[in-house]
Amino acid sequence: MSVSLQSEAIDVAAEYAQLVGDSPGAAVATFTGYVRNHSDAHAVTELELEHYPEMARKVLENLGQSAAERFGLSNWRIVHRFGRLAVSETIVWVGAVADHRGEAISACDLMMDTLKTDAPFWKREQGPAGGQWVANRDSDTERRARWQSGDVQ
Amino acid sequence: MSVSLQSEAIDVAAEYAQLVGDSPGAAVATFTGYVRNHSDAHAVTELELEHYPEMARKVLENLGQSAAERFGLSNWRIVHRFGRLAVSETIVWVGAVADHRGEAISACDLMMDTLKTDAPFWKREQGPAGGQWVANRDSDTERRARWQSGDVQ
Amino acid sequence: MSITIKLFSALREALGESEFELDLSDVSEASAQIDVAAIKALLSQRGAEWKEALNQPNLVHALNHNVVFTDAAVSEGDELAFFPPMTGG
Amino acid sequence: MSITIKLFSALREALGESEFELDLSDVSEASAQIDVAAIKALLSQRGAEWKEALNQPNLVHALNHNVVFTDAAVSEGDELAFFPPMTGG
Repeated sequence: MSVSLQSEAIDVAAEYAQLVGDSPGAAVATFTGYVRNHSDAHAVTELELEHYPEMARKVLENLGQSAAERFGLSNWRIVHRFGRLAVSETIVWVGAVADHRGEAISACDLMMDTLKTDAPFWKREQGPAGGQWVANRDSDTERRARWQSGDVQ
Repeated sequence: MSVSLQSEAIDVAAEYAQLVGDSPGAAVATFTGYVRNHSDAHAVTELELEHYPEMARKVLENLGQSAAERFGLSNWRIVHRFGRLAVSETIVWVGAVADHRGEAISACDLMMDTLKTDAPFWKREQGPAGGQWVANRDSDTERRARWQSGDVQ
Repeated sequence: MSITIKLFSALREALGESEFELDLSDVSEASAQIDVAAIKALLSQRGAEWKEALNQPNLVHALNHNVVFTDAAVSEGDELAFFPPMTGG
Repeated sequence: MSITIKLFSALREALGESEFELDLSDVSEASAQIDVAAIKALLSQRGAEWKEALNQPNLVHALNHNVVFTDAAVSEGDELAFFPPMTGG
């Protein structure tokens, strides 16, 4: 039940082992996001992630707790990086432990959707033509709205 | 893009590393199922998983390929155990790699739902009162039906 | 003509058999096409346990590793399996 | 009365500042309550870039780490941040 904001690469195996512990629940879902080597239209050679530390921690803790209450999680973890990231490096990792698979998977889905639109991080892509701030996606806003509309249980 | 049926415990970290490889896609979702120490009404001390090997392999390969086509996966993996399993041991692991998070998460969700109702495995729980075959759940059949009805994209 | 019968889980346990060859020479001479329902009827003659086990409402039939309805036609060398609903994962 | 202003991402870059104290003594004497809209109006007087940056349609305002509308009241010691829509994850 914790959040990490870090500049170091995410050790997915270590995070998983710590999330699950010695006596795992029945169902564990995880999601990992990586830096892609391309954006919609151009190549990406490096990503820079700016963040608002105090607010980011608060938002991520709140959304982990919301997901835990909504889906009855016995454990959860959100790790988000900041700073300079090379192509193929980890950006974000979320994990959820629940009694049933639907709850664990939906919790990861919710945490990622909410994180994308509510957590104060901003991506700047470095490419052949220089740096460029990434624009937010309408599809992210729509995915976020599903959780309020009752489209998803 | 492969299936493993095995009696040995699932090495989640090794499976993850092999699924992702050297140049990961943008989005990786995983699900792990463990043996619970309780069923609906009674304690469980051990689980025995019977399976129909040739059919299980075929069903799991088909459902991995279906998920890959439906969600444009660049890689997927399904590992399912058989034989005697102690409490807290792994039963099943699925992983999906896609370009976007929604596809990777939905693919894991679909693979698990389909696997539960379509793959020929049968659980027998060992408890204080002896062994007992696990009955299938209506909720599993309902979750499975979502993927045909268009409730889930 | 003969086929392979496989039984799994509670069915295997109740009937005390997991796999056997079923000779259909007599039946195949009598009727042009044999389906899963005919095999169930034939096996049900083996006794009360067989009749009960093979006529439970949730019984699943898999012919050559594909789940089928009882009207599926059976051919020489086929593998026909009977089992309760799956509970893996 | 003074508050802390923080700017992030493209806004920080366009305006060349990331954090500063904003003295509101004059304004707070004139009006009983100061809201986010009033701070935006005040900062917009700093020049054309400020006016443009602070009036873009998607601007997000966070008061003490909570996203707020422009009618949120601002108090002594508050931290008010302006930034474009988030793009993490």
